[in-house]
Amino acid sequence: MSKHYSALALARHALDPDMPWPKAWESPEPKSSYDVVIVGGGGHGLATAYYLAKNHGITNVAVIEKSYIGSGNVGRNTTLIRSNYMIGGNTAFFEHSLKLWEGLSHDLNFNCMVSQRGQIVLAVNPVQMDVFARRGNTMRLNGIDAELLDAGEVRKLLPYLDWSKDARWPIYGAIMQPRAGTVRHDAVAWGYARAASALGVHIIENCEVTGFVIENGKCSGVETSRGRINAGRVGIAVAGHTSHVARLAGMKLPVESHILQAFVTEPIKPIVDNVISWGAELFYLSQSDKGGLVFGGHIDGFNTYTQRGQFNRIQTVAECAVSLMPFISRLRMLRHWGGIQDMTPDGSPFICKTPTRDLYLNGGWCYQGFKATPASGWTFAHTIAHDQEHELVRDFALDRFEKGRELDEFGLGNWTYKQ
Amino acid sequence: MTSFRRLSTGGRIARNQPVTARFDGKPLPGFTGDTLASALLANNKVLIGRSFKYHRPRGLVAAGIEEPNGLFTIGEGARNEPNVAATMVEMTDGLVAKTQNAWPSPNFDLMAVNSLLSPLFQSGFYYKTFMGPSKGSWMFYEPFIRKAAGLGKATDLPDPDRYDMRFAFCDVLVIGSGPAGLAAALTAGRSGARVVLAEQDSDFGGSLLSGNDAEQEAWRVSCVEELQSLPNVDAFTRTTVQGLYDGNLAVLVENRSRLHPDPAKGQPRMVLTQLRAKTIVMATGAIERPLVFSNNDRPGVMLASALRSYVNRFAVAPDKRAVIVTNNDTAYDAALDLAAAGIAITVADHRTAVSADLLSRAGARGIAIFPGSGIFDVEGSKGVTRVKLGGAHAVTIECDAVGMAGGWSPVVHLSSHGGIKPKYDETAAGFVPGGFPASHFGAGAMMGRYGLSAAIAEGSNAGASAASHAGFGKTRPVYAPEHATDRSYAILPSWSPPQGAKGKAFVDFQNDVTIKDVKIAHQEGYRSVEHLKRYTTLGMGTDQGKTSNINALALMAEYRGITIPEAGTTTFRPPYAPLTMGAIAGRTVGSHFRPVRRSPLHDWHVKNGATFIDAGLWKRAWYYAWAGNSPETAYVKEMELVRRGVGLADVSTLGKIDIQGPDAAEFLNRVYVNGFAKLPVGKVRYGVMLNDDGIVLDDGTTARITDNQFYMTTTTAQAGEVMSWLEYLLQMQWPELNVQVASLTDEWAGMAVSGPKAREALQLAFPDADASNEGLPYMGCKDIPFDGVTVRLLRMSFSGELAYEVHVAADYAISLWEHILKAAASTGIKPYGLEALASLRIEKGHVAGLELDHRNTLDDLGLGKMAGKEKDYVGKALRFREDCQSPERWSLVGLELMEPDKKLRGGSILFAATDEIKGHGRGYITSVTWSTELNKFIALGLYKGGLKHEGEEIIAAFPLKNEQARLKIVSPHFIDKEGARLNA
Amino acid sequence: MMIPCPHCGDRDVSEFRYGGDASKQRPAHGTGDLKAWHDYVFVFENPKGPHTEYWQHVLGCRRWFRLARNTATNEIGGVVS
Amino acid sequence: MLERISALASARPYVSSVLTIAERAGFTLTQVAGLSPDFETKLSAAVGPLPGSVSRAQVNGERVIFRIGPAQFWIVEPEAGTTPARLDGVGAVTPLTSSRVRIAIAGAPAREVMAMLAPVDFHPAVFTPGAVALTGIHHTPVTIHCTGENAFDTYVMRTFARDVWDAITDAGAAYQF
Repeated sequence: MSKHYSALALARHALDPDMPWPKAWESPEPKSSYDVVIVGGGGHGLATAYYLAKNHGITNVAVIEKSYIGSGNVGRNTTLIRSNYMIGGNTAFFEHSLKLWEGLSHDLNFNCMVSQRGQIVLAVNPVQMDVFARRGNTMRLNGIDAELLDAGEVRKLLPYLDWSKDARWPIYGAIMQPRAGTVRHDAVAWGYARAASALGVHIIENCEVTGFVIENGKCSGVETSRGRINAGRVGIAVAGHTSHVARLAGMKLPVESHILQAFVTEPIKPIVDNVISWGAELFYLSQSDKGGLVFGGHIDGFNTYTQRGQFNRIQTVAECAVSLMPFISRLRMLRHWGGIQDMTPDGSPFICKTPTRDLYLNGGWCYQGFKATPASGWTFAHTIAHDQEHELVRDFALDRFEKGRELDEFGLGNWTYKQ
Repeated sequence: MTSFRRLSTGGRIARNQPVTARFDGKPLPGFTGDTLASALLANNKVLIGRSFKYHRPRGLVAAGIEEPNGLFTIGEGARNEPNVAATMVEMTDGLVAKTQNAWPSPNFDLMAVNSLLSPLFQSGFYYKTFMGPSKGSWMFYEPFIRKAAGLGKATDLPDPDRYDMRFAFCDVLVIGSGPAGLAAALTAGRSGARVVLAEQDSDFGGSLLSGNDAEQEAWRVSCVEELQSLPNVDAFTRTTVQGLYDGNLAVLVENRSRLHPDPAKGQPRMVLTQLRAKTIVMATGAIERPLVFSNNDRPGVMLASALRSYVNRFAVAPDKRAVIVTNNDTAYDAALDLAAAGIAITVADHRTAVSADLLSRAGARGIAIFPGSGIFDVEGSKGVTRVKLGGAHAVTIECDAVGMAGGWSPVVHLSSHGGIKPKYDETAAGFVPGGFPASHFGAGAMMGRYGLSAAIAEGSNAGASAASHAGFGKTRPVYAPEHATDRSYAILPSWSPPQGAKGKAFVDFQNDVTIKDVKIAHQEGYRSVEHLKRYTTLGMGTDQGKTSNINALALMAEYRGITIPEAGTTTFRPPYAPLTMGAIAGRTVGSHFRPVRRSPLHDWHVKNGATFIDAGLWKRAWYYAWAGNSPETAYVKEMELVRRGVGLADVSTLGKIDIQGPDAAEFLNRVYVNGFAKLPVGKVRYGVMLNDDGIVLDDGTTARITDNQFYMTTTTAQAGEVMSWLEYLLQMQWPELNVQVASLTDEWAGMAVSGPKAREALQLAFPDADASNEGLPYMGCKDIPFDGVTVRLLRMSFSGELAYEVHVAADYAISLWEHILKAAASTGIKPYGLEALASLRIEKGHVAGLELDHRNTLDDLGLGKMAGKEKDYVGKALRFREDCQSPERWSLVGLELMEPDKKLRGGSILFAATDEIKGHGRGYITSVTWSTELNKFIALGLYKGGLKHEGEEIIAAFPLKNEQARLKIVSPHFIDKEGARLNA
Repeated sequence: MMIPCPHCGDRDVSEFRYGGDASKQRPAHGTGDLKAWHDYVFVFENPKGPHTEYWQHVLGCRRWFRLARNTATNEIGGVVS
Repeated sequence: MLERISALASARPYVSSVLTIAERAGFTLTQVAGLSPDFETKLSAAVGPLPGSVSRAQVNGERVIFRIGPAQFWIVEPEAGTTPARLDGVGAVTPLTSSRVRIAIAGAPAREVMAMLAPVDFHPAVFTPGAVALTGIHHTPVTIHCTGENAFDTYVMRTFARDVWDAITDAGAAYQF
């Protein structure tokens, strides 16, 4: 039985078909007490547990998941990773995340298929090019790769876009981040779970947190559907349901739950090499390793917990797809699904302490939860281990709206439903 | 070797209408009424493709939409469409089909080497390898994996076809036209309700189309005829209900591909209907399940019901002998019909006891039955040659085909699109709807109630209930044909195959998922249904697991030692079947993608050589041919015209709002930070609005036309937002204010007459108007009659020059514009475009879109002093949040380029002279222009600490082009700080 | 989803503009209380269940109204005053 | 001297033997909105009976009245009409003649074409002559008025009119031959 994954191990198993692979992660019964309990077995929660164990030596940790691990947004996104952020509080955090992505498969000994195929964001007028230039310059000045492309250069890379005179918004140029790309999303949850489990973290599925044990302003555990679990510290990482879980701890947050739909076509042979985004309307597309074109657009635009979207949003996204890349018209959509995501008034997240001692919050990820996963786990683990926010997430504080320190990366204003 | 052949009689094919398709470059004959699948079988093309991962030879499995293997590329060139199930393609002349995922051909596929490596390719293998030797190694392996993956090849040419979208409404939507659906539609139709019947197949009848009973056929025909005679019933074939959405919105897609529609004649290839139905009857039937056994993917192994469809509907059958393996009674329908067509049939029945009735009927047809037996293995590399049975009768049978009858899975997809999970029904041995909202009904096999008379009775009831729910009480039921009987659909569950066979036993054909893969997923802990699917890719193919999901779930339940319902079910998401993207997008693509908004002067701009630029939805005149052909230089000429003479610009895109009522002044006083209560009639004022968060929302001007009437302008970009915001405040928050607002953006055209000679030009154009400083002072406004039309003159300036805006009803815009140009020709007046407009305002230090980006406070933009100290206004409280008042915020500065040989660019990052050039800097450049006044590049920007640093030399960095330049911070008012020109 | 415009009747959601949580009481015009405005502008109950919210029939009569909707099911409760 | 120029002056004409899609120019449009409780009484005195609901137009001779919002009406009449002069003191009066382009869609396939454009039930038993819908075509607000068995007037925003024209004629493309 090979615990370590490698080509060699795979060959050994191939030669001896009866040799079973070990379980990727153990499923122990919950203990009555842990040093740290993480509420939420999604990408962020599992990553937090892993880095608590790996970076801080805190291995007496439980991750408590209501359903199965990875059942939330880590398995319901368009798998993009990038670090093209220009607002002070964001840039370093997301670049740290991208750097962690780059070494993740090795670090976890689990191939997450980190594919740095480059993201190309298309501009539809010169004003947009100036806005992109600011972004790209900021990235370069922070040691992040970025390139401006003119229309001719874009056309060479993406000849199948609508370059005709019929195009509603002609393509004017683009900004590219070559190191951006995609990751096999489910593998992230599984990889972190397996690696954390190997370090002693307990992963407890089918266990719902029903309350927090809070006395004298201090949190000392959680009530669950499988009984009380005491904890030295508790971290919440339940994007999509943050308001609900925070309410159990007596908090009301600058968060609304919105549905973001995603789409995949039938598998076809490789045709789209890069991640492509459009400046006319929010639209982004890439081709998975399996061959499907994976794409998405805006949130539906009103808060909901139903994981099903409205058809007019589906149309909007299909119109974008066909108008930008007319060949897509003849391909067929296999599935569309919705993820419930936390939307905040400025489009930026929270990784911070809360008014309750020993209770920590990770949420409010808006569109960017997936790409943030490694850095989120890394910094949240630090924040919990040291009872102090990691310097990369200084600006992801809950009180930023009170202080007038919004992190509005795209300048969309304080509407959750427009961010 | 002949395995399948066309029978000389029978079937629903039109033998008098032969058609020929082209298949892999060669003619493929068939008849109208054939599908590509039936034509392939009729021509003995049994091996028709290679599997996804192992490149194993594959044949057709099904006769309907659930087909996992028979995927082809249909059409060629720009009309190339990959991965189309042959079972859903109607044979026509001119049809072109190609095999895919095999090289050089399905018969001899070099990629079949993968099959030898199959032990390596077990589920999850790629998560365990391709990681070395270095961090980025995946990038080396990935292209090979990508090339191997994917099914067919897409074209990268634009789709030439047209897709229509329409809206429709009905009282009762019936989905599916099998016995239950026909009964439901007819019962509902007889009530007078507006009924839509949607059938995905090319004809009505569902399972009846695969039968061969004359009485049932007569019943079907009479139902269809009556339905077609009812004016209140719309019945559609080739129309798939792809999804149900909130509010009973059903999305129907009709496929007209077989007609080879001509887009130039407005003929759509597909029509998507957004149907709002008051009530919905689902009569979507059931899909047969395969059985899992060694080499169950050999070409020629198919569903028993598919064999029955092929023989009865298409007159295509196995050449001599077929083996049918079953765990239930329904297989005998196929067995009897095949035997009736002269095919020798052997039935291997998992059950030890078979009913006497079946035994005697089978015996009469010479069918050999082996009870207590199943299939141990299937032999034959490119088609079935032999079957080895296991169990009670371990015999070997030479045969051409195998039919699998593993029980039935109700088609519950649509019932769960609304969020209600299906539930497992032991009797039906499958998942049935977990419930319905009040307006939804189910009938027939999709409810897990099989059998003809039951389906018809239930359909009739459902139709009546649905009509009644929609308000139509009276109807007549539909009765089953006299001899309809109900066969038992009970199965003997036996999910695992017999032990010992060496071949792969497939659970999901399309994605090459075997029973071993399910085992591995279980071993490794990927045990929840979603983990199983995601880890093995089971059910993720184009067939979305229509044939595989239950078997996989049952196997996992078996390994875990729990029941199937405990193991769970997967969520069914739309679309029901692969849905063409073009059909969803409809006509809203290409130039129709989003509406173009055109100024009332647009046609003039076109005729007079304007180059246009997109600004939101607007097409705006960017610069004019008289000034040159390059956007880099033309605007400079146009700026010079305005600074030295007079220019005319189209400003019709500004938002314009009529505000009337006794409280109009109070209203404006609340929404603007500066005072409007005391604005005199005949005066205009610049105003700024904040959002509730204290951040700048928009700026603009408002003129007081009468005591109770104001004329507001907004920025072009925010016009819609501001209008909605004003309506919101009035309707929802301030009902005490008696004010009415109306958008005038489309009613009024606006043109700016700007430059030192503006007054002269205006006077020439409107000789009767007093344009003197006294008659129309700076920030004055008045309406004048001109040629019987009201013209509104507003003396205000965006450019900093002496300027007027002339507003007129849009119908007269071109005429008035031409009049001004002609009447004032002696001043040298010419048009100037958006680039010059935007550049002139930079010289004057006016903020615009790039500065009004929802991130800046009044003080950031140097407008803090405008706000009334005593008065209340929207956003006042949050304007004074701690950080919003910080003196270190990035705020508006003017910038002059100090190095004349360099160029200044928007989006440059600003640094102090002594800073290291890295990080986020101290600000950035928002807008840049060449200044004709200063003869150098100037810019507006935001800089930490703002004008505290006036006079300092700083650095603009543009690393994307490896550029740096020295700048000086100056007042953003580059010209005429005292406003002498404005007041001239 | 169909939204019941109090003026035009049931219409497709695509004709409307969403306007956010309507259960929050806007502080009186001129109130300088920073905390009250902060909570009003930035903090949300965000219930999974009944919710009252603003909509405007922007491709219709342009009327704003308050709508009751269940965020767990998208079931429409109707217009509330 | 000043002349009115249509927003559709450069639009491609639509020609079909079964379907008319054509601009119907030559009207004035006045919006009047209430500023007092007796607004509707005063308005009615000036222009005649008012439509009871948003979904029906009131035709008073050559004058067509639409209820387009809460206490808001549109009054459409031929260019020579006298309405604006009668509205003094009735409410907030806003001339909107230039702001809308009126496009007539008429003929046997008219209902099918309308159904391709707006999410409204155009069934002949539902959207009968006199019916009105305030809705959207091609993402822009429109007012649709059923003027006959298979005839509709559609009031579209002037600045979008050219593109909405293209969308409407494109929907009717199949009838051009």
